[in-house]
Amino acid sequence: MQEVKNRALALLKDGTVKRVLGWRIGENTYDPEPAFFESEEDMQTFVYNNFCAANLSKYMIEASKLEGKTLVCLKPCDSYSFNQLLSEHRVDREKTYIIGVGCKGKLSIENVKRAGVKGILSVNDTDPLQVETLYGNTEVSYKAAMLDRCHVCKGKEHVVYDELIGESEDTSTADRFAQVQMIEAMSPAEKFAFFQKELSKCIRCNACRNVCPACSCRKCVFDSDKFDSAQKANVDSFEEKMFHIIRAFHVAGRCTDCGECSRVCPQGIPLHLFNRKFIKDINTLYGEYQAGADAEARGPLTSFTADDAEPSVVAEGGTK
Amino acid sequence: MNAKEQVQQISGVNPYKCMKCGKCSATCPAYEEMDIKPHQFVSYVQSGNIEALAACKSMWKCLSCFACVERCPRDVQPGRILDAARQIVVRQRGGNYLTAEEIPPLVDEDLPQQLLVSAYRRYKR
Amino acid sequence: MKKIAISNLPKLYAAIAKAQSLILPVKTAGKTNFSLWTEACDVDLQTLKTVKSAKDAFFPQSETLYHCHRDGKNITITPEDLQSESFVVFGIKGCDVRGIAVLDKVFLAEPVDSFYAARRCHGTIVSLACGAPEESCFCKVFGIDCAEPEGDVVTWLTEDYLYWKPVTEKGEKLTALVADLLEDSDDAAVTAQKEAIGKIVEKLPYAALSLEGWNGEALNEKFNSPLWETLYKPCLACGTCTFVCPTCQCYDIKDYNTGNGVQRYRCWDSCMYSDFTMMAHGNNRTSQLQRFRQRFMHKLVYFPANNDGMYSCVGCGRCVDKCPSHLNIVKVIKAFGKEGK
Amino acid sequence: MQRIGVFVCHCGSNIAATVDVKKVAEMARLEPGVVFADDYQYMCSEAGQAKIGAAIKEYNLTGLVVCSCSPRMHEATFRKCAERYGLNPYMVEIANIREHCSWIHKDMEEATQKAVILARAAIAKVNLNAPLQAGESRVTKRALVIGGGIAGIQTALDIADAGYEVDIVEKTPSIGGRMSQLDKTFPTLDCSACILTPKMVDAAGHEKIKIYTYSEVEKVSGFVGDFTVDIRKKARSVDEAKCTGCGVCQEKCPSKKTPSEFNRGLNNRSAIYTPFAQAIPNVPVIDREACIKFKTGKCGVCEKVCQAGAINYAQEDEIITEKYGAIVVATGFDTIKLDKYDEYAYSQSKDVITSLELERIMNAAGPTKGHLERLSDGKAPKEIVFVQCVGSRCSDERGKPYCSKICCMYTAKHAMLIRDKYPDVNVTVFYIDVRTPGKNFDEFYRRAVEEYGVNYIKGQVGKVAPQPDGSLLVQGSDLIDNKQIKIKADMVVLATAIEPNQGVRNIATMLTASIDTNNFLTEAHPKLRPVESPTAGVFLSGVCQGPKDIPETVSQAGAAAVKVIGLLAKDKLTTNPCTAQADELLCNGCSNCAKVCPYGAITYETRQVNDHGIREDRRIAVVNKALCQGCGACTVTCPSGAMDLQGFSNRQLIAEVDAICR
Amino acid sequence: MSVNQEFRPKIVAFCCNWCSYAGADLAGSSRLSYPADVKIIRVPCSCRVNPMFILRAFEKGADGVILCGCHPGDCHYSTGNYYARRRMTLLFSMLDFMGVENGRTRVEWVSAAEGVKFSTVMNDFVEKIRSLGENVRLGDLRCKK
Repeated sequence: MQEVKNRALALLKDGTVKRVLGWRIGENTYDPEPAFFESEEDMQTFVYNNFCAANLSKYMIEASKLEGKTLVCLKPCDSYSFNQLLSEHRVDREKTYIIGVGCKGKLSIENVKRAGVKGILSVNDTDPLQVETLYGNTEVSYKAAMLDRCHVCKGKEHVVYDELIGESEDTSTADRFAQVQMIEAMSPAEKFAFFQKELSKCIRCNACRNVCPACSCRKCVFDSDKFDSAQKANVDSFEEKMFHIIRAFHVAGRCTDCGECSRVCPQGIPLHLFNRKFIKDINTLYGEYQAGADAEARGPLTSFTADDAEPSVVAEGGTK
Repeated sequence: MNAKEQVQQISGVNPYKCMKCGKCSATCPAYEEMDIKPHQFVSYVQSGNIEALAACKSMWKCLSCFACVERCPRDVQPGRILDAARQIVVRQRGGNYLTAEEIPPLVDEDLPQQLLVSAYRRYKR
Repeated sequence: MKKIAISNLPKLYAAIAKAQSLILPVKTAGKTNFSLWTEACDVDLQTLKTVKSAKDAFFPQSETLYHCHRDGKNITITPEDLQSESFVVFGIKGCDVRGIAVLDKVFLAEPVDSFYAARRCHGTIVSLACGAPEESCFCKVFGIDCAEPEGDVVTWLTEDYLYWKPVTEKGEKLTALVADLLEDSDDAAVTAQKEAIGKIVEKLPYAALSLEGWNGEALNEKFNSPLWETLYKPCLACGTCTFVCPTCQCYDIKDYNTGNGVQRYRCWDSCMYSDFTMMAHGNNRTSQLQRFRQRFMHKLVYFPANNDGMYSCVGCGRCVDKCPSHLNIVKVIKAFGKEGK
Repeated sequence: MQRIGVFVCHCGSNIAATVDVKKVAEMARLEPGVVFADDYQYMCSEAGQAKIGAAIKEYNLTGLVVCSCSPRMHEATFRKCAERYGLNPYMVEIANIREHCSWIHKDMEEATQKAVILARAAIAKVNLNAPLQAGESRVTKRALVIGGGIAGIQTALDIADAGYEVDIVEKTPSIGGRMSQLDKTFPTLDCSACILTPKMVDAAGHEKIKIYTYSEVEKVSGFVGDFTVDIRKKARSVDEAKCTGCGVCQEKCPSKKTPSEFNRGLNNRSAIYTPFAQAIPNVPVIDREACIKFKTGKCGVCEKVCQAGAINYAQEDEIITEKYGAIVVATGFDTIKLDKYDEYAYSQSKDVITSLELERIMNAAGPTKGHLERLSDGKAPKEIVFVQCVGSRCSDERGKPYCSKICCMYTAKHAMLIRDKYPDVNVTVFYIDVRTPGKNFDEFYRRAVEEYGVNYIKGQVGKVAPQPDGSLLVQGSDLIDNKQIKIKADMVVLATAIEPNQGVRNIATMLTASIDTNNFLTEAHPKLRPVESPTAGVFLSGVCQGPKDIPETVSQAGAAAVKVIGLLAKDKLTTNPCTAQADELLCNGCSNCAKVCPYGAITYETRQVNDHGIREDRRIAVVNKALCQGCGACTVTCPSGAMDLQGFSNRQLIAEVDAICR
Repeated sequence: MSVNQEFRPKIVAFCCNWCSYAGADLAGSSRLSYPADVKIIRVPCSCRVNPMFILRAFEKGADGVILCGCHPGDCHYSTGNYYARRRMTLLFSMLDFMGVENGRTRVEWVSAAEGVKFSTVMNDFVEKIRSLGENVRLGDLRCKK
């Protein structure tokens, strides 16, 4: 979107910001990479298209340590992550200039491939997507190519910004908790089989952890010897469970459900299910809570009420 | 299983919870009719004297009003003990239960209503 | 040249598996990876690239080296047995076969890695030609012919048949084992497929990638380039690229506390991780820039410099597909290419 | 690597009878780090401790594991022992093989096996122990007593006499408590007011005692030696400094329809009132719920008649914040509600009363001026039935499972007093057991039977049925004669069970003092520390801890005072060194730990750290060691594990888990 | 599921120092027996128990893990057990979600005065774990060798 680029360039030129955090055009339309721009010349490769899915808020942790202001482009859902980081003192609002960029659902080249398209040579980001391939040309509908997370969109509002550019749209088409409910309805054996199968694919590349704005520990427990818990590869299937349960637990009440974990998993493990299960439980048991909606709010795991549900009651399916 | 355990099992009562306060006997409307008194039901079970209990007249005088059960401060429930003894006696008699059709002609106008109600209550299982 | 009807493939798998264990692409929960064949598994030869490469078959992501068992004050040490039984890896693509050749350079050179060597000795490679190369493929750049891969047996998959050509002694042995199921065939279908593949390979977007200047002599100039500063920035420091790579061979050795002793095992490590080669005094690469640079310098400069020009990249394109930030080796090669001009 | 010594205690036969102590020592010797293991008859004895000392010297031990009774019993003993022999006291861990093993298991092999594992876990922990240094905190030399009954008054007097400041907080408008409602006291039959009033006066006049009546504790923070308490002084609407206590306002007050709390609702009081004539302070309060001025704005009679100009309708609640070194809970009791006991017809008939109500009726200052009469018609009763154990010793939810302890004696007292004053009245007492342990107690009871002719019947009352003629038909059992008896009574007195005061649960929560299922406060040890709560700096006095009569209450009050004096006599307390600590290299500075800290012990500072050569300014959590009590809430909130608890570190607890699961 | 009498489960009980550990002591001094399968780890407060400890226990071969703390409202540290309650509720719910039986984990509030309850709870929990049998879904096989 040219307007974002122009505005960012103007702010960079007039010295309001020292650098711009956005996306750099890749080899093709579909592979833009997160990037910092510091000069007008550099800004020539700036791009903001519908494939710019990456949540840039986590990069602001490092950027907050740099001198001068950083302009960051945040989509509505990214702004929740930024707010959450703000509440945890991980980013510096004073050093951030936020352009809330419009978003009408982001695309995933994986989903284009999932639709059966092979050998993609070029693709555009309009509806429907026009795809040129080694094996002929084809079309894929925008909705089908949209990231799974966009089907349960958090809405078009930015929760924190300095200025807004571009229109946003609530793209939700599905119930956010439908998948969770589907699994909850399974028998223990089915549940176990489902997760065993999914998690058996895990290669412990840590992409989910490293992309996660809530997993922003300087040193992860799974990398440190604090709990005698350092792990590098799954040797036993227990370790996959341990890693994913604890990771989800550590972000419980802090996860904004940005969906980056599932987006980046090379093995396509639906990691968001863990987070969403916690969110669903939190909503049911302790009242609706959206992490990052309010930077001043107290999270559900750092607060309580005297009459919270007992674990034994919850185990029986109750809520009080 | 001996008779004492049988009574305990049927009634679900632990006779050793009794503190011998006598409130059951104080509260019983059929007390005067009874040869063995409600508080004694408990001590008979404690001492294992089920034979005497099963032979007592009280068994057929108890109205099953359950006042003793309601008011027992220790949850010993003498009424249930007697009830259990009655069950044992009935079981010994074998299949002499009445069928539903046989009951109406046998109903005596003078029988207290409470007795009928208590019979239903008792045999509802 | 032999062939077998597609419909008979399950019989082929079963016949091989009866004699030795069979590893081949299996689809689990939507993703295809090399895995042990079982009657119930979902064999998937259609997916061009398994998520992880086939290197697991010879260099597993984690493997036990030995056990220490403590009983009172006594400690017994039991080394893990080496591979002693034959096995077959079926359906490896040309790039992954070359990947194994790269690993050989590391693990079979002195001192020989006995665990790896035992597996190589007992493993038979049945490779499979790529019917439909994809946009991220650039194996041609490294001189690999995906239409006629290397291996003990080479196979081609057409609509109706799997064509089967034993190449080595091991391959002949395997062919003899399943001779009953194979029928003789001419080369016509295979020749036609090779030609078609060749044409597609020419059209691949990265077909013309140039590796000019990527050699030991360019070491200092490349190492000190300011380009790395920009290139590394989006890197999340995850290990996706290294774990899907057919040639990455770094591993860590760790101890697992079993309660009554220790199980020493090795597992893949990633040079992208901040604790890679962590030592008592700290880390010899302290920034992500250094770690990022290391990976590409190793693949394109250090490794060829030490191995007669053999690159430690086979152009499989998995990192191109899988990087969460859309970084990859092609972008790096191209960035330096532009600079050169 | 530690050099650990393991010491297995026989505890006479307490442990050795079910656990093969030799085997435990033998197995312990095989564990990593253990260089010495032995067993002994009584490890806590002088000789046992000397054995430990000798082993420390001989084997150059760096850590100890004592396999013995609960650490709650002797951890401190063995820590002191270690210190005496030059070892850091926190290098000691206890494996509880008595309470958690030998006492609950019968099979020797099974118990031994478990003891071995418990020892193993303790050894695994000690392997990771590090020497800890206890810090110091100051002691505020002032005590707070919650409750102004006899227990509170006595505690306060004893503390004050030792020279320390004491504040009493009393919820009602006057101190005095339950005892002020009693007529006579057993077994001497002294007049209750005659012995209580002087104590009340002493307390009020004592220069070290400050009394906050009509006040409640609102908030408690801090810890032993340094509590901060908010006291809500409710608006009295009467200026305490100006009021002369003349009583004219109460006389003239037109609103006189409020049931008197002091007289248990048997008669009414005015809206402006003092609970009783000897009230201290003798300053009335205005009950704003009942006062016409407050309800309608019109009236103001009291203001007009008050010569001293003490009435102040505009007065507001006041919050007083004060620091204390120790807190004594003396919140007392009430009788239980009888609404679930229909059979006694308490709510149907005015002539069925509780014993406490009878106290008021018998009292010369009570609603009947001390005449024994029926509240329904004012007639003198001729036949009185007392029922014991009403709601006491009851296993269902209608009553209380415990014995209320005082009822046997006060019933004997009532029966005796009635027979003495009204010889024509028949008195019958239905009892289950008569319990009279105490000096001169049984003699007192026997006098009631033998000299005063009180008719004691072993049995219970099943039903009290009010009759049309106004009498009460009491149906009870006589278990000795094995008969059911019916008595036509004029009055029935119920020995109602007592329970801790309603507000005690709230107070216990504020003090983090534990409470049992019956709402009695738990003592630190039922035998050895009966007046201390498990929460350091909180002490118990009177019935809030369990049913007691007056002499027992007074002695416990004195004991609590001694404990308080012992604490206040110290200038400094050593603090628990098992506190949280943040690893600056792992801390994210996210503030989540501070959110769960109940003591506000965590703050943040920005400082430069050197993270493996990378120097940068980071926001880091800092724990105030004096405030931290070591609960560990922060450690779990911290995802990176930067926050850890000394003495119960992540690695230590994991080592224990591993050792048990091995 | 049939009850295997031979099966002796490994059970880890985390008990807070102020209430439940004292409750266990009281059970001991009252000679209220419960199976020796239960091994107690003393923690200052239920809020000290990290979900990692619980998973660790299962990893290393535990068949059941129980966490005991002061009754809500009675925490020695005022609020610790409230946090523990939320944490454990969520953790157990997640274990259930993943099909690893939530009957293997439990939270019970046991006061210092509830020796009887402590013993009853432990008897009951051991019975439950015996009926569930050995934990196979949450352990690390390497620890079983």
